[in-house]
Amino acid sequence: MTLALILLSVLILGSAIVALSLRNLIHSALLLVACWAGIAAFYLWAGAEFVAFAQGLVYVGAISMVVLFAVLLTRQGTASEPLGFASWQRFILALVAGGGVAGILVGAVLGTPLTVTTPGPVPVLTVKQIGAQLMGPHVVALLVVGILLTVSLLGAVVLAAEENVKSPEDEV
Amino acid sequence: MSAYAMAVAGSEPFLERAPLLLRDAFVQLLPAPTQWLVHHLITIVAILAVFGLFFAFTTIAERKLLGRLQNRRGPNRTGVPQFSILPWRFKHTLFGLSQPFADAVKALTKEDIVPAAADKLLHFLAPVLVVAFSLLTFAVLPFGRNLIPVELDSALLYFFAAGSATELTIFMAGWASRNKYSLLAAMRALAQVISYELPLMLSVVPVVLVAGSLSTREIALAQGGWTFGIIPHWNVFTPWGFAGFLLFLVAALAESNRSPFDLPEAESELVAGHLTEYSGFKYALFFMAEYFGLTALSGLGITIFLGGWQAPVPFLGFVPSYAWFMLKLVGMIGFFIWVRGTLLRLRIDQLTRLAWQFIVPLALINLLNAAFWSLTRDWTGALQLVRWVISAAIVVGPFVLLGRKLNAGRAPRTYRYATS
Amino acid sequence: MLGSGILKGLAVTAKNFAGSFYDPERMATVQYPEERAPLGEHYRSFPLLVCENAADPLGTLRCVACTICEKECPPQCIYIEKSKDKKPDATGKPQLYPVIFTIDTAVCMGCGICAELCPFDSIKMDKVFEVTATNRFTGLLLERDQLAKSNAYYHSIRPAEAAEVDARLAAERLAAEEKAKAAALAKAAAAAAKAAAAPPTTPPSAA
Amino acid sequence: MSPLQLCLLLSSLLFCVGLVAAMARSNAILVLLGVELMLNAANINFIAFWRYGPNPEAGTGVLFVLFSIAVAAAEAAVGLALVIAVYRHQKTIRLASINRLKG
Amino acid sequence: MHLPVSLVWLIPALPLLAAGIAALAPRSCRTLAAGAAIAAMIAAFVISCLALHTALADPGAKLVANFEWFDVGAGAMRLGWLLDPLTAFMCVMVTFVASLIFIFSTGYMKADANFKQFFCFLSLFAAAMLGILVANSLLLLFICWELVGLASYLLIGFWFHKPSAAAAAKKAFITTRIGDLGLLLGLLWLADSTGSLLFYDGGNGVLEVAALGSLASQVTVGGLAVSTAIGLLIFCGAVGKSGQFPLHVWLPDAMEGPTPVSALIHAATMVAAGVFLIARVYPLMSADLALPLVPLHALTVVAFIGAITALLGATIAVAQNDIKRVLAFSTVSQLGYMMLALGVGSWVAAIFHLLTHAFFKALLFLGAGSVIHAAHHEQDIRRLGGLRGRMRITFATFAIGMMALSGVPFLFSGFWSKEAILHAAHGWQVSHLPFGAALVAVVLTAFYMTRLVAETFFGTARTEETEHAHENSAVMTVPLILLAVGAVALGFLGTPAFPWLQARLLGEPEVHGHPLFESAGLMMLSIVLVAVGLGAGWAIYGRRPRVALDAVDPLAKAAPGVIAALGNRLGFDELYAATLGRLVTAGATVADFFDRYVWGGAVTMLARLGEFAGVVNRENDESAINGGFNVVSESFRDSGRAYSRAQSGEPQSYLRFIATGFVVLMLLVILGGGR
Repeated sequence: MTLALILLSVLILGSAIVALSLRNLIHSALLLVACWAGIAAFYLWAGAEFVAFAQGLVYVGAISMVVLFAVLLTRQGTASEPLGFASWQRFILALVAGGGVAGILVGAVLGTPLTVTTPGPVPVLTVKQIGAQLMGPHVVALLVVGILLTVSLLGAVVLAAEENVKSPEDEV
Repeated sequence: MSAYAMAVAGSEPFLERAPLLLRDAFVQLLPAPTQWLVHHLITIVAILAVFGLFFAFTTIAERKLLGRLQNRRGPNRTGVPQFSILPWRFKHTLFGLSQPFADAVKALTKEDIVPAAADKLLHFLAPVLVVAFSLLTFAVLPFGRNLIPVELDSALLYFFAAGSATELTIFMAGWASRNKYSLLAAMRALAQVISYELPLMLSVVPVVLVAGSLSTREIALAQGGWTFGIIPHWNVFTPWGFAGFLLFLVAALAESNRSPFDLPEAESELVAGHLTEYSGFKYALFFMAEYFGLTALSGLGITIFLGGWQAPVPFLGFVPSYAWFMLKLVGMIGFFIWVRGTLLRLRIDQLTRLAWQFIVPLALINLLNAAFWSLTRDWTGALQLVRWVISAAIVVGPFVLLGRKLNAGRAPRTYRYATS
Repeated sequence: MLGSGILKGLAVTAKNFAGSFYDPERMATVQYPEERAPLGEHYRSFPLLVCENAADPLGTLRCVACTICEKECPPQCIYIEKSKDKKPDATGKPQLYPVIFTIDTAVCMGCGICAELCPFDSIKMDKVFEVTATNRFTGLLLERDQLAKSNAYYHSIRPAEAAEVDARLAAERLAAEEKAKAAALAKAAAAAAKAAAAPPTTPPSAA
Repeated sequence: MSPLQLCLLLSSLLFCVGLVAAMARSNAILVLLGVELMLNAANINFIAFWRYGPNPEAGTGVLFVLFSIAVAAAEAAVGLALVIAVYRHQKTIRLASINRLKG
Repeated sequence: MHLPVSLVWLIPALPLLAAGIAALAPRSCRTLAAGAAIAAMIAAFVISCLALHTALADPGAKLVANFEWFDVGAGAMRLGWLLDPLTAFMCVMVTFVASLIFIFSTGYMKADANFKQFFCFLSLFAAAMLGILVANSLLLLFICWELVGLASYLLIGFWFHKPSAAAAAKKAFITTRIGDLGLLLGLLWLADSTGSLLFYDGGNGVLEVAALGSLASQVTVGGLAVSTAIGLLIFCGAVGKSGQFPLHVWLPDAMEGPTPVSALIHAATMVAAGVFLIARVYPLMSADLALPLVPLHALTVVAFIGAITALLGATIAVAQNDIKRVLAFSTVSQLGYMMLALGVGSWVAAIFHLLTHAFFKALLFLGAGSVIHAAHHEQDIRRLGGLRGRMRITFATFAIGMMALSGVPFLFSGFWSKEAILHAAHGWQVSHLPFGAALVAVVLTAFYMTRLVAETFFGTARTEETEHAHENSAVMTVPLILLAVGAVALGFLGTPAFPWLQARLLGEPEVHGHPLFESAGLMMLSIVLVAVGLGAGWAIYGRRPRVALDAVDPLAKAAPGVIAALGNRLGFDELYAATLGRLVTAGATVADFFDRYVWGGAVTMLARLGEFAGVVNRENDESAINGGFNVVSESFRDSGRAYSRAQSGEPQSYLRFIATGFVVLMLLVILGGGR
């Protein structure tokens, strides 16, 4: 069990790190998909089957597509503009800040005595139970999420849609 | 494993248990620690072998059937290869049934051309992944009463999650070719696949609503039984199920890029779209994945609308369930081929208009219909008739209205032919 | 209603499917090597050279190596070398003849211009379409002896056209013979006149 | 080390990877992806605590992750639409050059 | 046949459904939209009648049906429906009047391109009003209240292409919103101090004894009882919605909407909502009456505001020339009456007057609409005239409405309801000033209504359009006739001799009538006053009707200054623009100044300072010392840059700061607070 978790962690972290340091945006997007798939595998490992498949459907199926489309739609006209790190200085600053956060978090995790140390049997949460929970105590949140998704869908369409009105500059 | 235990207990006829018994007999021979692995490997191998062969014969069946639909005979020449070392000559051509193997040999021995500027890694990965992803979906289909590779509680969700992963490979193929036409075609294909994924899922949701489960096993089981001993309780024999099945068929056709929705490939117009830069075995892999996808979608359609592995009439119950499944699968594939031989390719604007103005609204209305159906579950007697009439009205009314609106100002068309 | 067209279409193809099994009339194709569809009257593949006598093809070629076809061939697939001497042709008239006459069928596009232009009705279009060879250079380069086909063969593939050509040639020959006979008669008369009277009264051309 | 701690370490490190990407990369899309990773790291935490928490029957962690995935989808859609809109006007998606509102 | 209280929601739901149908229907489905609206309204009327039947079976009972809306923390948000005689009478009135107005509208709006939207908005408006009536929760009431505001905004600005209509809609919306703020505050305060917003909840509601007692016993700022403070805040909402002084300014401007809208707003729905609200929460408003020591009773304020409004409205109405504006100010004045009645403790009289007023004011407005429609949208009474002969039905019904409003004795409903109010005001112990104001308003009311009728219907036609005016079709006249019947008949439900309505509203099982002449003195006084008003009006306007278009008004000739001021509505709009408007503008300016110069300046200054120091240093170095200190000056310049770079506009650097800040904070916690 633990070995599988470690392997998964290496896969997730490795693909995330490589993805976010590549210069080729398409490659990084595809690697991130691998990372998301790894996270889905982690959910499977933890016994959250439904969430794993939802993660697969949403991230691997939908968000990756949106990202890839966005990358293709915003490709720079000229290749002269560098797309890598804005500057080494900024990268180092970010690394220092991020490393600090990582240190704090890791220290906190390692330093906290956890009461639950022995893992119990994998809890069974059937789809029916999840559905009952969603429609019962969490129905307001479900409704709000529905509204949010509708609004964001409309918003995304409005934002990304071509404007038909041409500004005078464009015609020059 | 409850189904498995039941099968071993011998409450079912021998034929029904035969595959499991065969597997167990083999697994017993091996040392205990490897049994678990071998158990699963056998399942995988069985799926690969059965559906690999099924794919092979689907190609020849498609070619022969298309021929018949067009008053031709189709390929009927390729028989047994004539090796000179053999002492005798087998003269019969076997109706050309060995054509797929000849094709496979040809595809394997063809030169594999990779464009110089291509992204070599992705160009290689795309066909590999597309086959892998399309095979994933077979894991949750109940091929028979006891033949479910993986029993999942949320099997339908898994099916669509795995199915949507193939979109990535389309993109990879188009992008890795470093050919602007391939890329554009990949974008078109993606747009089509994504926009038909919505109606596909929406047409499945009513079944989930009525069956109250995402598990394919439960859904197939729920369709057992007969009314008056003759009409099976399949979902397709209810008004909403019939409508849902038709919507599912259309969406599945579009989702698997088959005629009349094959415009991303459009081999006669676009030199195969995003597969332009693929040749030889890689192309064959894409071809294979396409057929696997079609087979998996047909299997899903059978499971959720056509009663899964259930026999259509009670007195034929002795035929093993997996045989029924395969028969239905052959029927579905045959129907798809029939449609391909009949209908013309759509234009992209017609395709999207059909999706958004017709299929999606109808699927939503059908969802309401299913809700009505499951709310009125306890209506009996004359009320049962009322239930049917109302449900049928909810199907037919919107269909006629929306159909009229879809055709408004467009029909009848006038065609002009070249005069001879 | 929407969908009725689809159903009609499905019905048509279903009828095709069923009909193709018991109604051979429906079949659009034939089982080729065993059965062949008849070729049309004006079907043409590659050129051939007509000879008068099947027993001696090269000796009785109608071709006189005028090289009109060589000059007019659009893809330039004909190569001709004239002979140095003359041989009598079918009518007995001494003519040049081709020492080399090759057509590269890998290049030939079967336009039939050569056959149309030939003033001697020598080059005609064949109907053989199964031209295969194991060598793409020499195998498809047809020599004089491969090209020469008898008039009887020509009659067998294009009876109407061949009959017309034969009739025309026969007429021409007849005319030529009569002319020759007349010329012979005139010659004889002139000789007789010469013999009869020492100074000739009229030049022979006046006759 | 218990599996729970491993999970938490994984999520912390993943969070920091996302954070560094969001801080260091100049491309707006990658910054967004970094933010997505941070969200995912949070989800891992939810699942870990659901798995090893006192009463997993309630399923709160799972439900929270489901909502979080929905929100992430909305965020990605709107965020990338914004990126495309910005690109259309500025012809660049370098974050450093999109600073018109600079004080 | 009784209506279960749990089905009361059907009354507002039906018009809401009609609004939904109209909203979703294509633009061309005019008949569908109008038909749905009218059918829904008539169905709602039938259900209301059933509800009235149910309520009257046991007038004293408060039938409630409460339900949980959703869980909030430990408790639950609960809403509910209420059915008592007050609700039932109001529902019947609203649905009846609204049905007639809808039918009238099909004729009036026939030529309008946005016919469909109009019915959608009308239905929404009616639905929201009915929602107010059946709500058993101040929160639900507030939601519907705001919906009414929204619908009124849409309807007043229906002809939004006219700038004046758009402005009027905005004005109505914003003005009422000022009052609504008070209502919202009162609502929150109430929820905070009682933990519930339900009116009646089996002893736990806010209008029941337990809650009222605790509210009245607490004291807040200035020695006021909490109930008084909450009551006054709720009254703010009523002031806004019912067009009371000082928030009455929007009401006359609301005349920019189509006339049926004016009828609906002024007769049945929007303005009635305020009066209804106070009547509904009357137990809360009157909870402090028993306390002798408080400095102010909520109802006293209500009474004075009502009296001021009644007098003010009546005075201004005298000098208005727009037929609808006269009616609008008369509505302001009549609402003042109702508030006065509420304030002096006779809420039944207020509701009685509300009901009768709804009928005759709807009648007057629809009559005015009929006139306007016939005269090709001419609204100026100076340009009308002589319509008596051409529009007989309109004239007759309009005259009935006018007499009812003026309080012509005995036959007309207005007389009885006004009489009840005057009677109550007379008996009020606190002060007689409101009573006096009401008496003056009686004279003025009779006067301006006489003027209106005389100018509009008598004399000769003064313009071409008026010349060709003719009676309208049946869809417009039949509602007038029905309303006229109501305007006459309704009064007999509540005569002092047989006060059936009052008894039912109060929940008394039996009707205790008084002999008609028990308070004959007061009645005689009011009859005399009405006669004076009518006589004066007739003397000035009726006997010598206006002939010329530009003839000066006789009153204006007598006192030009006063009439001009009144015509200008006593300058309230200007006053508000000059004070409140300017205050807000000034506030915005100040805030802008601070933002731009003080805060922005400080930031820029810091950056500049650093930069400046660097520059000075460098100049100094280069000219004086040369070279060696360049490093120092560079560092100064860098510090300046660093200041300005902090405001880079780059989200990533901000993110970095956040991350660093997080690290530092955590370190502090771990190293310092952890131990």
